[in-house]
Amino acid sequence: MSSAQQQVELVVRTIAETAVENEKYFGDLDAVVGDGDFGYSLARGFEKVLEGWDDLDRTDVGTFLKRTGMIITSRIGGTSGPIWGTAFLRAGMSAGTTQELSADQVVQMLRAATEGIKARGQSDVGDKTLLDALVPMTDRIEQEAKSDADAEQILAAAAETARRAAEETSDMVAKRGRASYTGERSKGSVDAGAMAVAVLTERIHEVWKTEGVS
Amino acid sequence: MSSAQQQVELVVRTIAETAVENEKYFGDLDAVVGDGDFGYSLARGFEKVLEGWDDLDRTDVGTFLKRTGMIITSRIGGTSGPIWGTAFLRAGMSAGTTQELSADQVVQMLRAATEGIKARGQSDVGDKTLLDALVPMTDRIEQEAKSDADAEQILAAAAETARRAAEETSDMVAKRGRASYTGERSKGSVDAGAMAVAVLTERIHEVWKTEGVS
Amino acid sequence: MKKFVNDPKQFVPEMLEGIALANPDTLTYVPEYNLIMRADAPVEDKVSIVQGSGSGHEPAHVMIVGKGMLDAACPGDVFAAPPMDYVYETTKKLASSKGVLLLVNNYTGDRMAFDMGKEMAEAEGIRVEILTINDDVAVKDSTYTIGRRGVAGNFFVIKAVGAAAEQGADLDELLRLGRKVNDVTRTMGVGLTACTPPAKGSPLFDLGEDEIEMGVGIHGEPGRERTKITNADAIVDVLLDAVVTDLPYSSGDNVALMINGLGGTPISELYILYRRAHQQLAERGITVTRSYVNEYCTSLDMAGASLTLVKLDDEIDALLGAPAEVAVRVF
Amino acid sequence: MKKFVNDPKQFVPEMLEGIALANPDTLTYVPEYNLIMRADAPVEDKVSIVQGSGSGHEPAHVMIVGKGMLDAACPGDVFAAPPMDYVYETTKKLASSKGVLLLVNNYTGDRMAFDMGKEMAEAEGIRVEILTINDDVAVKDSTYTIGRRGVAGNFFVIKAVGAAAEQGADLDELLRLGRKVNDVTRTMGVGLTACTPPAKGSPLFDLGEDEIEMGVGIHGEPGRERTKITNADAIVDVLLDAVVTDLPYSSGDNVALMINGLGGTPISELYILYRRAHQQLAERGITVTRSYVNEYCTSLDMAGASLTLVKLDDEIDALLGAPAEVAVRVF
Ligand SMILES: Nc1ncnc2c1ncn2[C@@H]1O[C@H](COP(=O)(O)OP(=O)(O)O)[C@@H](O)[C@H]1O
Ligand SMILES: Nc1ncnc2c1ncn2[C@@H]1O[C@H](COP(=O)(O)OP(=O)(O)O)[C@@H](O)[C@H]1O
Ligand SMILES: [Mg+2]
Ligand SMILES: [Mg+2]
Ligand SMILES: [Mg+2]
Ligand SMILES: [Mg+2]
Repeated sequence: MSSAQQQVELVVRTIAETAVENEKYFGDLDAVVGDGDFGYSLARGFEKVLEGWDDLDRTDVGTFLKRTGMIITSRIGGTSGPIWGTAFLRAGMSAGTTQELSADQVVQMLRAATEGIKARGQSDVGDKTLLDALVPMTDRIEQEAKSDADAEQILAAAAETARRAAEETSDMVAKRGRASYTGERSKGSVDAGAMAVAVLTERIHEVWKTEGVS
Repeated sequence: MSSAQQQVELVVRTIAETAVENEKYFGDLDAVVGDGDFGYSLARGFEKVLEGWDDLDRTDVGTFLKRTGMIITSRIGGTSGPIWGTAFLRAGMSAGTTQELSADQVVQMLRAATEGIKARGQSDVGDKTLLDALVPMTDRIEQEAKSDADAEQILAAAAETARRAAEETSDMVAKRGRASYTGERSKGSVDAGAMAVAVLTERIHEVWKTEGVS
Repeated sequence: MKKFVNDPKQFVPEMLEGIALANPDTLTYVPEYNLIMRADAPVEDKVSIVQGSGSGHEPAHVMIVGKGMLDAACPGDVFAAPPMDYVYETTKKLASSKGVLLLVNNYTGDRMAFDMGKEMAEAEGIRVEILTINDDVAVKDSTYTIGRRGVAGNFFVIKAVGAAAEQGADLDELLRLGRKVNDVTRTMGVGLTACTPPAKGSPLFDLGEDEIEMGVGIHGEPGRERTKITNADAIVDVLLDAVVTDLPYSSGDNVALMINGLGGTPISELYILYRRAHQQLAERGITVTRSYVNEYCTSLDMAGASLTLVKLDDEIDALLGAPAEVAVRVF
Repeated sequence: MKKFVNDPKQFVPEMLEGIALANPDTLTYVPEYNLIMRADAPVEDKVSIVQGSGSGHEPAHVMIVGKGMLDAACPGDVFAAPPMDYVYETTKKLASSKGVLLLVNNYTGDRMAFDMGKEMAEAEGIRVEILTINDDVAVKDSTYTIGRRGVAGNFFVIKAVGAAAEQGADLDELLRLGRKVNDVTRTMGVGLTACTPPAKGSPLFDLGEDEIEMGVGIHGEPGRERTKITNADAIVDVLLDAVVTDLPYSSGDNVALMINGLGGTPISELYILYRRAHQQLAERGITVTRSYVNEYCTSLDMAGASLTLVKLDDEIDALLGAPAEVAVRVF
């Protein structure tokens, strides 16, 4: 197994497990101005990913990520199915058959995922969605990668930025998704998707510290 | 206007006003093991009596009571309409054209009302209904009348007995009416109809003291 | 109280006015007697079918007036039997050459009002019969009460005699049919919450967050016993066992199965109950050939449901399958 | 949480199983895709009408599958649009020679799932069109959102295209008709309580004892504003004014009026709302010629209601009046 494959598996597995563990928390966040199903949707979809874990096609990193994306799209409903599914598909397409993951490559994968989400959701930074955590986090990784930080340090920085960005969504007015129907009333609570990105990144950082492959 | 007519009007009017004032209390009592509509039913019916007060046929005491009974039967639904309507009808039939009301006559009227209720409700003393206040109260009036007590004293005694009897229904198991469906669970709360008899008698006694005709 | 209500005293009249406004071609409303009747009633040469009862059980009975069902309903106030006058006046208005059949759910107040109304109408030469419905198995000991209550199962009696009356059956035949259906119909209900009568403004009883009332009545009367809430399947099993063993219904029987919502429970949950009941009946060798999943006889806004079985034979099955038109409808 | 539920994750499948068990002759259930379809679908020489959407809105849409209405429904989980796969597989199964019309309530998740499902089905040579329904006037500023939501008014679009498809209309004609009905349909809702999704187990939002949510969505999304509770007539006046002035409906118009219950409100209260709406429309010179008072598109167990108007012309009136058969029924 390539080191890229090992790393991607660790990250995907952590995302999946964290999504399942945080079902209630993510759902409660979505309940404030949304409909409360975000945690349930993610959890059910990533449960499927974990169930089929051993049978996932591991031909290469790209294929692995695309298969994951397809399970998500076919199993998760709501807005999150298409959004998260597209993100994994695009990341996979960007990763291709790479054997080793450089920080630059990770940034490219995240950019591809971001573009996929924007196209699918007809949304952009500033709309109070997960993009408002994902994009600043990607920017930070790109910036840290230019220094001589190692993977763990880069992840620490990414997690810190994601958390701050997610918290800042609290001041925003939602322009996309169900929260947008409430207009000004969407202010004062964080976006559920953005906070999920923060929690997932933090967890990836923690896991990396203890089990990290490099 | 005969003194009997004056006295009957005072009593009927007091009953009507007290029923309207106690709508919520009587309803709450019925809610414990019944369906909570007893206060509402009585209040709506006696409101009608009060609305048509000036036009009631005052040919004689009997007619007056019978007309009252007919308004009640035609306006009050539930169990209480037929029960209370019958009581007033029978009391009226017993009073007839009398010009003066003796204590004996009152007892006869109450006995007639009681028999009417028993027949209509296929019920008897011990079934945990208003009969369990009405019958002891009538007995007490009969007993007091044999002494040289005046009307006010008799009423005071009647009120005291009605209250005690009503409170004692708390230990009884309902065998008639909606409360009977709960069997043993009907124990521990007083019967709404019996407590209404107590409250009405107490109020009649009070009013008599201040406005009493004799 | 969180309800759509204006003056609670006008709850019933305003509802009836709404029904009349929504059905101008088919229904007539007589406000003096809370009377909703078919616009073409009394239909000559047809027995008129009438049911009263208290309000708060909608669609029963005011919204199931129509061809093939009731000819008229004269409800009382919320949870209060109609005053005797309403019954009397309704019977007079509905008098046809073939007479009037009064359907009465077995409660003290209803029995008295209808008995008195019948007597008065008969005194005027109208042929009247009363048929009492008592399908509730929750009320066990009939020596202590007026007997079993009439609950959601009344729908089947109404549907059967309504269809037969349309086909020309006379009063005696309708009495026979109605009794026959009532005799093979059994119901038991469960309440998850208490209902709130508009005039009271607060719930009729207190139920803990984890408590349910088994065998609850349709007037918020408490039931057989208060138990801890369990999952849907376990609740169905209790209801079904009480109902099945009562008649009893047995292997080889064909039945109609009704899951009736009590007012505050969405139809999605009713189908979850239906599923289990259907499956458990199959286990017992009992086949469901007619299904009824909806609100038929409610208890205001109570969350809860009741389960009804009717044992079918060809005669009953044909009557239940006959066409009918009512105000409670989708299209 | 006081609900009839077993495992919350099985809420939707168990409900669908119940629907299938209750309608063995008319409906087919395909568990893999939450698919409820007419037993005789796809009907050759007829466009198939399909609607997805999240669950929790029953009877919409799984209980209005039937002749003259939907050919199939493929719901997602509670309040979650169906996964794209369900749409794709359903479209494949429903493909008839005349194609498939996908009706979509205007929400981000639904739009995406149906767009993706349509693309995939088209890649296999199936003719597919999408018609988006957006009748909710509560969502004001469409530049900030994906646009108005689709709510209870979808019933009228379904009924109209369902009837027309039965009469042989082709896809283009159905698109024209569906858009025409959608264009003259407006809805606004009010929530008295929050709903409780089974998987969440607690209410979606907190409403004070004296508060109501005006313009509430059907997924428990908060609405235009939170106000103090008033009487039924005053609530109707707010809803009606928002709806009437939006199209606007004006004096001389004939309309269909729907009072839709959101799940926890009994039908008695719906008729109290209906009464006021009917009267106030008359005051404005608008005539109600078709009435719909029932639950059509609910929000689980939420107490509340929505008010919908459809401006009628002869074409729409005839389609709404055409016969249809659905699982949600009385008989
Ligand atoms: N158009 C969009 N583009 C990108 N992300 C979106 C969009 N709409 C919503 N989201 C994200 O999805 C989250 C909600 O997901 P989910 O609960 O599955 O959606 P819903 O229940 O509204 O269909 C939001 O918190 C937000 O981060
Ligand atoms: N069969 C009966 N005979 C006499 N009194 C009765 C009978 N049944 C009930 N009652 C009395 O009526 C009261 C309830 O009246 P009401 O609430 O109008 O009846 P319901 O709502 O059960 O029709 C009871 O508290 C009891 O005192
Ligand atoms: Mg959501
Ligand atoms: Mg009562
Ligand atoms: Mg009552
Ligand atoms: Mg959702």
